[in-house]
Amino acid sequence: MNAHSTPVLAIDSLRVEYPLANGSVFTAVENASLVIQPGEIHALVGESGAGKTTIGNTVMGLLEKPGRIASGSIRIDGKAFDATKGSAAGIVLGRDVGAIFQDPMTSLNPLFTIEDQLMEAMRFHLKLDKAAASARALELLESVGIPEPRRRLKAYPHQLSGGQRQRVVIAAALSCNPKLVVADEPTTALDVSVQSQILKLLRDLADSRGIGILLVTHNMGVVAQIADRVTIMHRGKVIETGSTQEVLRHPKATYARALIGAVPRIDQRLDRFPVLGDEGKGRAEEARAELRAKAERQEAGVDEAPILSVENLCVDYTTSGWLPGSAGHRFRAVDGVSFSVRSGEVFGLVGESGCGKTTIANVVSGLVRPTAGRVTYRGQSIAGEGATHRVGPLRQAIQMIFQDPYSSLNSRMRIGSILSEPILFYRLAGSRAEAESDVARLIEAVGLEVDAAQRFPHAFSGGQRQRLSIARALGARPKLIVCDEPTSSLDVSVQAQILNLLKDLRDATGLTLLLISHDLAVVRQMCDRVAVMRQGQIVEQAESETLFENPQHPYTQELLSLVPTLDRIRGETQAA
Amino acid sequence: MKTLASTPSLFIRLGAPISVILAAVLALFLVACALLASWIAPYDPTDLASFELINAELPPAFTADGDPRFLLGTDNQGRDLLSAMLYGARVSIAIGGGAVLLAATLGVTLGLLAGYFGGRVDALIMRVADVILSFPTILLALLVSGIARAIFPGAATAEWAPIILICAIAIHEWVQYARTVRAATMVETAKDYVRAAKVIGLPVRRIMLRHILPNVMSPVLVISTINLAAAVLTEATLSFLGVGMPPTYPSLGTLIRIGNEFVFSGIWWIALFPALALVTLVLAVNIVGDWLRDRFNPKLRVKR
Amino acid sequence: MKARLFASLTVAAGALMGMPAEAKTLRWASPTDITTLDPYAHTESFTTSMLHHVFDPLVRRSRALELEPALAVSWKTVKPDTWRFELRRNVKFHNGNPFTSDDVVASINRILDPGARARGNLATVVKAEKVDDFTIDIVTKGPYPLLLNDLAGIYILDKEWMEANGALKPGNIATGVTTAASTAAIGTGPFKVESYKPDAGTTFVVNPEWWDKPQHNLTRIEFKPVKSDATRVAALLSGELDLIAPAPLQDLQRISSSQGFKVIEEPSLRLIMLSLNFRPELKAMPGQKNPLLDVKVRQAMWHAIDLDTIKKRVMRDKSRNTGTLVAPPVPGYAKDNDVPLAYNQAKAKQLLTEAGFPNGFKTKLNCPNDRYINDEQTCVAIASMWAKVGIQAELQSESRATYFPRQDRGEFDVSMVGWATLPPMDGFSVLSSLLTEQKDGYGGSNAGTYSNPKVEELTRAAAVELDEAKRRAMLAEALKVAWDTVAYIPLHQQPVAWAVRDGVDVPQFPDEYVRLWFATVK
Amino acid sequence: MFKVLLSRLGQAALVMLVVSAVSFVMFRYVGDPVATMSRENASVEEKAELRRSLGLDQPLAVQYGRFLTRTLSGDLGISYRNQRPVTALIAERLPATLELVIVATILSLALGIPLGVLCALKPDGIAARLVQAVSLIGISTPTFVTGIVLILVFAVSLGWLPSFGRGQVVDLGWWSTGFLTVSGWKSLILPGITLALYQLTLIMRLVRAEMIDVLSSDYIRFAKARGLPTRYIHFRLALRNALMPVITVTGLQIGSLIAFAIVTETVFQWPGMGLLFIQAVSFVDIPVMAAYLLFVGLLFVLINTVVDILYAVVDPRLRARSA
Repeated sequence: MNAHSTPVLAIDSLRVEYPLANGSVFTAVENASLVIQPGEIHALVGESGAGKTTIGNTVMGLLEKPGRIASGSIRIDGKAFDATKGSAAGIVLGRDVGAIFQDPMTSLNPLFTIEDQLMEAMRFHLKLDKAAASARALELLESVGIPEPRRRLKAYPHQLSGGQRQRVVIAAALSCNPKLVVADEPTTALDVSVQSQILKLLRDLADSRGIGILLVTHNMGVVAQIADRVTIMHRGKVIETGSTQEVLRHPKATYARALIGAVPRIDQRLDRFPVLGDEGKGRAEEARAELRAKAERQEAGVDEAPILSVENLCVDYTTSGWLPGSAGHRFRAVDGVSFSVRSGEVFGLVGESGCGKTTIANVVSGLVRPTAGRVTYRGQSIAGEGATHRVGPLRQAIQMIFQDPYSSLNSRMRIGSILSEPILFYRLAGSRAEAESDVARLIEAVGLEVDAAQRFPHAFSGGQRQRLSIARALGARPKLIVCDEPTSSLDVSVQAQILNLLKDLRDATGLTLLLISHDLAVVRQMCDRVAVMRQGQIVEQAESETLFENPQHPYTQELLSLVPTLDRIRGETQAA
Repeated sequence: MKTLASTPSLFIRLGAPISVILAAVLALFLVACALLASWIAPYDPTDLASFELINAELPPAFTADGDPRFLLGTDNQGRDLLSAMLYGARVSIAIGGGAVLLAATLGVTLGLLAGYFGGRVDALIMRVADVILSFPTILLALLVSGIARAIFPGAATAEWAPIILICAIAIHEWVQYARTVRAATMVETAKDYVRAAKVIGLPVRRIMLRHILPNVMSPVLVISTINLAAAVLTEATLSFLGVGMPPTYPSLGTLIRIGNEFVFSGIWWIALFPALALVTLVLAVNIVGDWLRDRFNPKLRVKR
Repeated sequence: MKARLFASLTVAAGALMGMPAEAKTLRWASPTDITTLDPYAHTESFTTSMLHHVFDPLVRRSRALELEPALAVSWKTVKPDTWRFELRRNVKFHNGNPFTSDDVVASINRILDPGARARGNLATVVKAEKVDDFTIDIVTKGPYPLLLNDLAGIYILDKEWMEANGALKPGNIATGVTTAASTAAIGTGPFKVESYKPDAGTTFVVNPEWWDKPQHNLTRIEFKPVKSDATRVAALLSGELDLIAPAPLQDLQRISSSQGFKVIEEPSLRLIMLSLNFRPELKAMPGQKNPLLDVKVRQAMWHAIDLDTIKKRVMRDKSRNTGTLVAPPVPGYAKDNDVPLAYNQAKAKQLLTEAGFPNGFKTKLNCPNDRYINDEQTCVAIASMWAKVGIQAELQSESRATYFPRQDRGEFDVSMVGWATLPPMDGFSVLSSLLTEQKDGYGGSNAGTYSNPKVEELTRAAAVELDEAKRRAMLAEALKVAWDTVAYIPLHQQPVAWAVRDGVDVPQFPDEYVRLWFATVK
Repeated sequence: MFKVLLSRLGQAALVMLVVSAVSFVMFRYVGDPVATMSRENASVEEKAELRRSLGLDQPLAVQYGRFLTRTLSGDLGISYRNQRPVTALIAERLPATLELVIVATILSLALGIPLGVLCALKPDGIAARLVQAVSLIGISTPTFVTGIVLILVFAVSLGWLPSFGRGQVVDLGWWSTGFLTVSGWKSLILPGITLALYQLTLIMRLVRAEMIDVLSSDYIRFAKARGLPTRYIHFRLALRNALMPVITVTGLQIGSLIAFAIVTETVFQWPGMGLLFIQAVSFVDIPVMAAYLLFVGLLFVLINTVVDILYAVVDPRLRARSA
């Protein structure tokens, strides 16, 4: 790397504003500066609302009205760039700046072939004729590692897998030999294994072609794996900037420290996540104790007999044709899965998307009926063979919390009604007043203020909603809670709080948790025992520590090696 | 009345442009006038004893030959045109509103069932909807009223015609509700709050009515506004074609049909005023509906 | 296919270039269409008048509406019940076939068929017999004074053509029987049918070989049914039509004040009246005594109608108020009978009180909305006037298509009837159809079941009375009884109002027939 | 492709089955044929005989079966009012309506697409606002009022165009066309505009909505990020995506227009199927009503099938799924 060459991107004191309908102004980015040298990957990280995407869009010339640049400058390859117009003297967007978007499923036009979409930029920017453009398109596909590139040229986007589409998007970004590529969350929509390939590809491009890459992401692991330098943003402001190693290992700013501390580690298990601020301990603990007293528990402590046992579970999905008799397509989502959960433990189910883990959660909580096998709760069949219609205490015993905090609360109901619904339905309170006081206890137990009951869900942030979702599940006084990806749509600092809350609740009330997650680090931090799933089957099942320290199955090993984590930081691994 | 008065402020809160607020006020004013016809109309045009043939075809009061008793003149029967229009608007709005209500009730119910249960229930309801959709509103409405008249001679009377018109219009309109609500219900059913309700074990009825229904209502309201305008137009068209309201109990469409016979005779007001009233009413409702659609259709909202 | 296309294009080109210089085309419109081309399959007077352009009867109406020889040149009664007709020679049908007595016999047999809808138009005829090629005998049920009147409406068809096309049996629009004659008309008349498209239009071209000397100068008639009054007037004013018949009353003022157009009008033979229900109960008040059975009630209803205002406002002063059931030119008319009961609300209320209905009563009032001039409007006006004396009339108006069958089935209390005594143009038809009980072929349109022994007696006597003066006296007497007993409430005599562009000369007739063989176009 | 087509055909068959059942029920039960067809004073025996000869004493399924066979062989009965076979009547009226609908469709597409694009690209421009306002007035004005106004202005006051009918038509085989004469074209203008106005607004609004939607999609943003010229993005990329649903809607609308023509044909006395139908309704001419229903159903199903196939041809996603 030549430190004295012209930086491909230099942002200086950038301020981006959105005038609001009521006349005030929302500042999305304030006084942001950063510099990217050729061949350098510069990560822009932060939680949602940090302003990182706004910077990405501004550099791509996609800052949309009424957004405007209030002050500051952007220079691309040393030339001043007018982001509102999307132009700069001597700089052509698309030729000198390439773009990679988050979701490869939607960034390609479904009506045109891959070849069409690769060629158009070259024909406009490089004035290539059709044959030359086509030849170059083929070359590009080869260079991004798409198998059978000649055939893929004539394909339409929908005929490619997600990873292949993202490679096509990268190829399109590279088509005119850009100096700078802006990659906005390029791997967020992808599975771990594909993610790792795409990240390698990006690293190669930077190294071999000397392209500067602005990598916008929220994933610290990704940053650690490929970035040279990193800038941490929070609420539109740059918090800290520096080399990846320096920032990740020794963050100076408080926020940066908290943020990095909140990232679950895969290499070691911590008791709690370090989080910023106080979590309303006092009141919450009292409330939890009260809850625990109310739930008439038969026995305390970890019970050796399994509370839940899944035996040979199979689930088929059929897409039925609309005419009677026309056999639909059959798909086996879960294929002979057996495991058991002991009372009081946290059991983890982990796997990539589509492996069947959510289906199992649905079967356990009674949302889906199994095709074969059965599920028993304390020896009583609750799904599959011998299962009766689940009513009363059996229903009550197993509750669930969900992935998306924005859709898991009915936006047309007040929090009070949402939380009291299970209480009233299961007749856990003698009167409405008693139900109301129970609701108040629940709200306190998850660390919120009691007046939340009067409000509607939209008044709460994602993390708060997830707390309320947990409160609702607790309201039924369950013995087992199925947690389906409870933190995967949350920012990392919020995730840490929610995971802490779950741990605290488990400790306080002796709950059993079945945790479904794709995130190995989260599983390691939370679970006592873990089962790894692939394509509807469990490939490995073990005590958590055993599994992470000494994985037996090659798939588990592969997964563990691919996950980008903070403990493997670029530069360090090379050094080590 | 309270809701009527508070609606404009609601629109202001929703950030509606001034034209939409004006249209909403105008629409409410027209609807209020029509609903209050029996109090504010100078005469009762449905009372046959109240008008004199001798007063027929008097021009509006503001013209040279006008009679001050009749602000907008009289029709060919000597009815006060303003009164006839107020009552006519009431009939039109009642039929339009009735049709929308019936269609919405039917469509929302079927849409909820289809969307929630899926499978055969869904297939059955949606196939019926497809068949109905194969025929445009106006044709189905004509068929229904035509058949009703053929098998039931009383179908054209003032008591029965509105009911038949309501059914004739609603038989097509419910499909749109059913489809929209079905799609929305499918989306909502897959959402976690419904899964949560299922995990609690709430009965299906309660899940559908308490949880899903309120969440699928905003498109229903938007459709209803636009459909109200459409239903009023359909009623007017049917009346114009002569299978709508009888002349003794005219709707705006019937008035235009009657007036149309006189447009070349220099008796322009019988057709013009009802036509203006109809277009104004429908336009005002459409402006509001159009804005609501843009407002509540996330597809059309400008993304940040 | 190519050849056909070419041929069509040639035709099109011809059409574009227009007709030869001497061509005189009359384009006109009326609200109704020709129902069928089979003259025996229907009883509609409009269709009858249209088909008269194509067919000739044995005797026809002159320009003065007198009966005059047509396909028959002379006639005499050989016996009281047998008439002998001498037929015209050298007459050819449109297809070139010669006209002979065989055609007449086949035609009369065809209408005598029980399946013929128009069977009633020749009710008294028993049979027709060929005497020689140009002489025939017609036998009636007994002495029958109106045979010639009846025959004026019976058109003669070509026997060979009917045989060749299987049309010897008549069609019937009521039963849906159709034959080749339903869509093809081969007659001897002044015009030939060039094309017939229901609801789209019918085109006639002149028959150059017509046996009579034409009084018209037309080469072509283009007829289009245009139901909407407004459209018809617009088409006339914009020059797309030469004649509209009828012209809407409300537009006459505007048309006559427009440059280049004029309105022609005269009173029609058609009288509009209200038929009353004489059954024991009214449909509107089941289970109660029918108030209409009391003559005072009927008189009250008559007194309550302000005929002058209806004439002035609804009929735009174009109608004539009437008190009797036949129009002045028709045999049987008597000026003494023609006195409507005066408009008098107080009198009406008093009569109702006397009859025991001080607060009035409820009845139904049914009207067509597409048959008579401003029919619906007239009914609304009457309902409004009755309401002022306490008679609550529930008005229902509907299309003629459903109205008349329901009227025939006796489903109405008070309903509108129009009667023009056509085709015989004689007051006897009022007696035989409207005033007599339904038996022996009488009382066919007596929907309200009016019955009076004196009228029954007079009707039967008049039917066989060959002395014209005596016969007319009988008719007048019967109509006097009808007036006294308020058998019907007569309203007015309809006007015939047409509108033409300048240069078109069309004579008008009180029977509302359009006779374009008297028309000239400049 | 095969699968799409097959399921389409299945659905089409279903629709036609339902429609034919409705039309059979109308035929059979609305307006008792015996009451309509027998003479007023027919005896009980005569009526029974007529009932037998019409086959009305047979089981319902048999009657329906016969109705289907009759219908499939093209025999739809005789019109009560016109005394002609209904099939012939419809064949006679079809060209008039189709020509009107074709003109209206072309007019509405030719104007609706550009206007819709205009409104989507410059949503705040004066032209777009004007077009939007006019289109709102357009959909708020009933067709018959538009028609009457057009007649008043262009036929009566100005005398430029005819107020009713088809003008001079030329027979090409059984098809009578107004496209070959000046008066035919003149006659088409006013009813064509009247009918098109309704559809024009619809297409315009659809194009606008789709275009706005497509313009905010990721692949258009991606295209912008690649620096492609705006004109190219709007008209070559976005328009193509935005027009996909227009195909479906236009197809559906052709069906609607045929029925919607009822009003236009009434106002302009246009001798098409709509006029035939409205007259049948007021005359309770059940065979014509039933046949019209069947016919519109068939037409709709045909159009829909064609549209679906077309869609499958145009949209690579569907093309691939069926391949």
